[in-house]
Amino acid sequence: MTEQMSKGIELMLAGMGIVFLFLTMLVLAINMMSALIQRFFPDAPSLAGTTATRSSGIDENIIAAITAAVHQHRNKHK
Amino acid sequence: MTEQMSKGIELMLAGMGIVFLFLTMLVLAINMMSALIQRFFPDAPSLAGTTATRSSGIDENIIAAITAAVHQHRNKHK
Amino acid sequence: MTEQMSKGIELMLAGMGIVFLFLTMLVLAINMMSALIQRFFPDAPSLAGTTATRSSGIDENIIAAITAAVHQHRNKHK
Amino acid sequence: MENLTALWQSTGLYNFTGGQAFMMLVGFLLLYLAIKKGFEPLLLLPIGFGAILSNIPIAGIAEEGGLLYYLYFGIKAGIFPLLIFMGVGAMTDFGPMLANPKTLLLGAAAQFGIFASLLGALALNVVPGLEFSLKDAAAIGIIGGADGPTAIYVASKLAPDLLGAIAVAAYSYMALVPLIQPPIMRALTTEDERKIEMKQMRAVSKTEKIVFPLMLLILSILLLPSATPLIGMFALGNLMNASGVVERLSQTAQNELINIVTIFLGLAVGSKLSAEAFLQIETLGILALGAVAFAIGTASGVIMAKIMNKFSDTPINPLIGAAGVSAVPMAARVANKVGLESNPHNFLLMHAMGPNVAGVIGSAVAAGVLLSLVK
Amino acid sequence: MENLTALWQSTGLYNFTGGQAFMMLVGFLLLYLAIKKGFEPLLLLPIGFGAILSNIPIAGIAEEGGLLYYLYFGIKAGIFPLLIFMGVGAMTDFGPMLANPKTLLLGAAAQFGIFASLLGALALNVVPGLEFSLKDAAAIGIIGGADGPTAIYVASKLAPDLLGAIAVAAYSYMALVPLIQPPIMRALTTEDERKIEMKQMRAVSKTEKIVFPLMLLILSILLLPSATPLIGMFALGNLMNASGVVERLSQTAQNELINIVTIFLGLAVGSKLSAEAFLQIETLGILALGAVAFAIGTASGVIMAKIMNKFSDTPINPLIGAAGVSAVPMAARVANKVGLESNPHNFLLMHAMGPNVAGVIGSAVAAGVLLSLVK
Amino acid sequence: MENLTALWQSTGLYNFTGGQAFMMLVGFLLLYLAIKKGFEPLLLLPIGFGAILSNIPIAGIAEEGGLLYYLYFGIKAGIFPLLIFMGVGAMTDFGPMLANPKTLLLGAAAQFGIFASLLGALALNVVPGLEFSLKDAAAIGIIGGADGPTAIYVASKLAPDLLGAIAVAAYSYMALVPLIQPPIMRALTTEDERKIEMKQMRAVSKTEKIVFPLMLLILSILLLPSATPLIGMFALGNLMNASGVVERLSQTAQNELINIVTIFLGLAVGSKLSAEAFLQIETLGILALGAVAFAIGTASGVIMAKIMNKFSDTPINPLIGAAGVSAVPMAARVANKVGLESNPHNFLLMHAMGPNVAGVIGSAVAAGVLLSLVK
Ligand code: NA
Ligand code: NA
Ligand code: NA
Repeated sequence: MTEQMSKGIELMLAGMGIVFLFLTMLVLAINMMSALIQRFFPDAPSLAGTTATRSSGIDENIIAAITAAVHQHRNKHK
Repeated sequence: MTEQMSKGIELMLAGMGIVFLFLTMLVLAINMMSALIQRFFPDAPSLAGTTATRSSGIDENIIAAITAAVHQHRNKHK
Repeated sequence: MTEQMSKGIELMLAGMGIVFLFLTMLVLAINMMSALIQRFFPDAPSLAGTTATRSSGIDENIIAAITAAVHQHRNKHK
Repeated sequence: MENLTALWQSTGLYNFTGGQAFMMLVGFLLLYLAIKKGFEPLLLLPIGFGAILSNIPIAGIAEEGGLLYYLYFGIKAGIFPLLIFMGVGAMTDFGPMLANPKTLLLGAAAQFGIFASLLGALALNVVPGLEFSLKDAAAIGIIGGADGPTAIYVASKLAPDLLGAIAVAAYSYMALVPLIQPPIMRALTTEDERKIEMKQMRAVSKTEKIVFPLMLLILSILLLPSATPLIGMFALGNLMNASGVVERLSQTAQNELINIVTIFLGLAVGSKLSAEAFLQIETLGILALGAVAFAIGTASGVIMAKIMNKFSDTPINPLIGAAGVSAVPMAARVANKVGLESNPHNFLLMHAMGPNVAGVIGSAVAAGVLLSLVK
Repeated sequence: MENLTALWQSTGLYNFTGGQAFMMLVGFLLLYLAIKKGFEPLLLLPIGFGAILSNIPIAGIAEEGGLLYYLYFGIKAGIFPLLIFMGVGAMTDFGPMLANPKTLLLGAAAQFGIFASLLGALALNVVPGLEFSLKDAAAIGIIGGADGPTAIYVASKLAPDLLGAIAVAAYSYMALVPLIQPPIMRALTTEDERKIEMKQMRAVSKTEKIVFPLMLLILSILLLPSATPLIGMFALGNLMNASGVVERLSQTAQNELINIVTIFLGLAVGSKLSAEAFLQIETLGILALGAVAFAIGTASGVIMAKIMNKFSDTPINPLIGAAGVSAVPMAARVANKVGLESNPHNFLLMHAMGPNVAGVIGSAVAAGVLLSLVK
Repeated sequence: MENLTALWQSTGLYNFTGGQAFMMLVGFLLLYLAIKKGFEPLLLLPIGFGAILSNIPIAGIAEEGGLLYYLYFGIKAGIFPLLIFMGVGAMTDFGPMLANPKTLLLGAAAQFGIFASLLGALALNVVPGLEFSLKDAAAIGIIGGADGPTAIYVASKLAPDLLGAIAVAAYSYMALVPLIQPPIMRALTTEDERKIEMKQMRAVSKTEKIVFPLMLLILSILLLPSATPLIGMFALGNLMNASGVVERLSQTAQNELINIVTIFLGLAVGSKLSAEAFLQIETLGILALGAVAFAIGTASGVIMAKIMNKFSDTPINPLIGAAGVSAVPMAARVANKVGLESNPHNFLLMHAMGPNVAGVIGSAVAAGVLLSLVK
């Protein structure tokens, strides 16, 4: 095996090691953080999976109502 | 008093002098300008405190239509 | 006539020549392309004169009006 | 006391030169034209303001280390005009041109204004005190292309010293198109010609609109690589819009990006309106030749349209030839308006849009010729 | 094994210095103030983040070749603060000031905070270990201008090493205006004075709003060219908005362009929060003097308003004098709020907007004086 | 006559080299894939266009003084990929990942594709004519990260000559994820495993979303400073969005700024698709290794998920492991789709978003390792 190849394997071991170490520590940190926050700083939870902000917030009924209104308006003023 | 300090005081006198001179002249210039414009180029005044431009340009009928729609919608869904 | 002037005239001849050559070839190429596309890749034609995309169809003022109305609505109901 | 003297010596009043004062007046004149007269305000307002800022004594806003000095790099490197051209490409609809491709030839004919005024510039060298090199003449001629970014791109490469005057002339005459063109159009056409109604256009498919910018680019690569920076960026913008797959990029190119670059470009052009560069007899020559270029371009377009009308199987209203100068969309609107005067039911706008956008291509091609042949 | 040692030696843990760790804490503190306390988050969030990024060992994000190194060029060249000033100009409505121009003098008086803290900085040189040059003192004084871009612009020219501390102090105290000002305002006025109702404003025409930025620019050119980069870009933004003819440029200047530049400027300012530059006794001096500057500026504005009220034929509520420090629109809101406490029917907001925007002009003028006299 | 010869000698036809022609075809192929096949059009359209523009003879658009030459500086300095990463951070919702943090390990496992293809590149050196240095191999491996800005950032630092091929491979395979992944996913899982339903996620509070990017940044500072430019800008964008206090900056980072930078980045990447750099046997190797990297990454993710499912108290559907490669949000959608085939009531999308965004972090960490260990 060439020297380059053995360097590559070392790199792979170090690399995957760091990646797993990093993300494992992140898992632990998140668990700790979530526990702390849920106990000491609970706030109105937003549903997982909705973006933090930008919640369009527009009720679909409102959109329907407005679409209808504009439609009506445009027909009248054609 | 150090030389630096006396330079500082000179700077303060010159500085506040210029600031007042500048803004006083600006007051005079504005008064003159406003008088001239009100006499020779009077135009439909916009209320002080409203932004100069950004005239929404939205047909008022549309606004009325939509306002009505939203109103209606809100009443229905209260 | 100066040498510069004769250079200018040469430039004019070459220039107008290229411009016409280029645009004539473009005419031919367009005709060919349109014939080919209309025969082999016909698709739902969009009307000439409407922009390819952005065919939102909704008057931008109306959108602005709606945005304003919804915004107002949401602020009131916060 | 020392401070007071230092202050007085650092006022504008103490340091003004006549040239700077005059150029500031030019700047204020441009602002007046932009704001009160509505002359191409998107460009002339920043240009006028840039002219004022760059002529302030001591402040050095256009000198090394000043804001306008840095902004000018975007012109020197050709970045700003090319980005604007990309945005313009994204805003351009080639539909009307593709529906009636022979109107492209009107966009070719109208470029005669460019070369006629190039010759005119050389001819003016007989006037003592005037000395236009071939490069200068080419840069002046491009005013006749009636297209801002093309004029600025060419002038920045061939005659950066004349850039300020050329850009001002180009945008001013574009704003004056509704005054310059109609008399020429009326003089060269009969009432009957102006009444000609053109047949309704066929629909153009989305595929054609996607393929066209690529075809335009290929032709330009094969024939005239020197025009490919301009035509390439124009085609890129057009393809982004026509393809419909990168809508968010296309919108940004047409709006925020072109707006930001327009502010910077305008200020940077204004920074070239310095007294030394502008207060020359050459500037008068440039202004005169620019008007000539627009007039000749208009006339060539109309005459070409008359000739084509003779040989065409479908009728062509000669008025749409005037739109071949570019000045999009002003020139097309002028053709429409003059047509309506003779025939209130004759809407030429869409028919004039073909030669109008063809004029943009035509002047980019002419720019390529000048950039490759004038050394 | 070798790799593992190399890895360990390339961790942050191995390379940390105490100073870096401390500056990161400062960065996190700024983030906390921005997010939890709502202290000028638009600037303090990017500044805080920039402070953290630039103090990461090894990564070299603020060193040559790193992102923040490149972004800092926009401050060094003065480009970022001037573009922000243009955007602020486009957002500013001079209507209330034009309706009651004498309130401009309140914006003049409040600049006394600048020069008082300049003197204060020089006086602090008696403290062993502190050594502020005249340039340093001038840059510190400008914190009293209560205007972010002006402070950054002046500091980048006169004392780039102090830029980080100065910017942090300026934005922090602006956020603290609702805490700093009211006690001073109450101490210097009587209940009766705070109850004074001001007469309704006259309408201001569009023409006046268009002419004003040009007049402001002309005055600045004649009297104080060194202030024209700041005042000029401010006037340009204002003219773009007031003229109404370049709405799309004005909107971009007020939104996307200022947002992009704000992110870059904030990060770049943060990159100046390095341990060597910040962890000096000078920083404590700067923070102290900044507070003094705001307090003195507030007091000067209120006192000036009291004097003017004596001699004016129409009543002037002294509270609006406090708005002369700038800190737009926070200071005007504070004046309104303190006024409402004494008289629940007394809405001073619009009356305070005049001195408030006058304060921006006043501090730009003061900046011009400092830039031209302090060498 | 002389002019005509000069003109002919300045045509593209006269000057074309075979390599240039071939690379243009590559450019047109990329445009075709982007427009007709919908392959990552936001990047591949500008990259393809850039490839065409940079291979035009004579025009020199990618050479000193040309537009693409200037734009490339934004890549060389690392500015463009980092700004895009900031925008992506602002668009990323870590909610699903925070609700189920152990899925982060799936994002770790999938990075095995990076190192496997790194080894593959070194192994390919036995092929005569191929000579990949360790730096080259590392840059090629990062294709397996399935994240565009990370790949471009690493390649620009380690192997700028291979940048064009690497970027094209990365974006192409990302677009091919719906073709590459499903067979591997089906081969490695049983029907029963694919039917596993996961339990509904808990709600994640706003505070957790604000603290997370800071925690991520701190961890990266402590362990791996070389990854902090990437992770830092990502965390900044995420914090701007999650904090909710700088909404206008967050919106600009997610929209106009990322759009502008995407156009520039795409064109600049395209400018690295020159014949000399691309028409090498190395390119074939890169394309082959890229496919291998994606396949191995997918497999590692799925296998890791199977192992975790064995030891976890709540069920884990192994399909979501495939989303660990990143390729956000395509890979998560693929996991959802394959899951629906086996169980029409099993919506895995949200569960797959966790490993999906974890994959972005994982590949940034891997990038940091490569940047710090490969010299
Ligand atoms: Na033209
Ligand atoms: Na102030
Ligand atoms: Na990844």
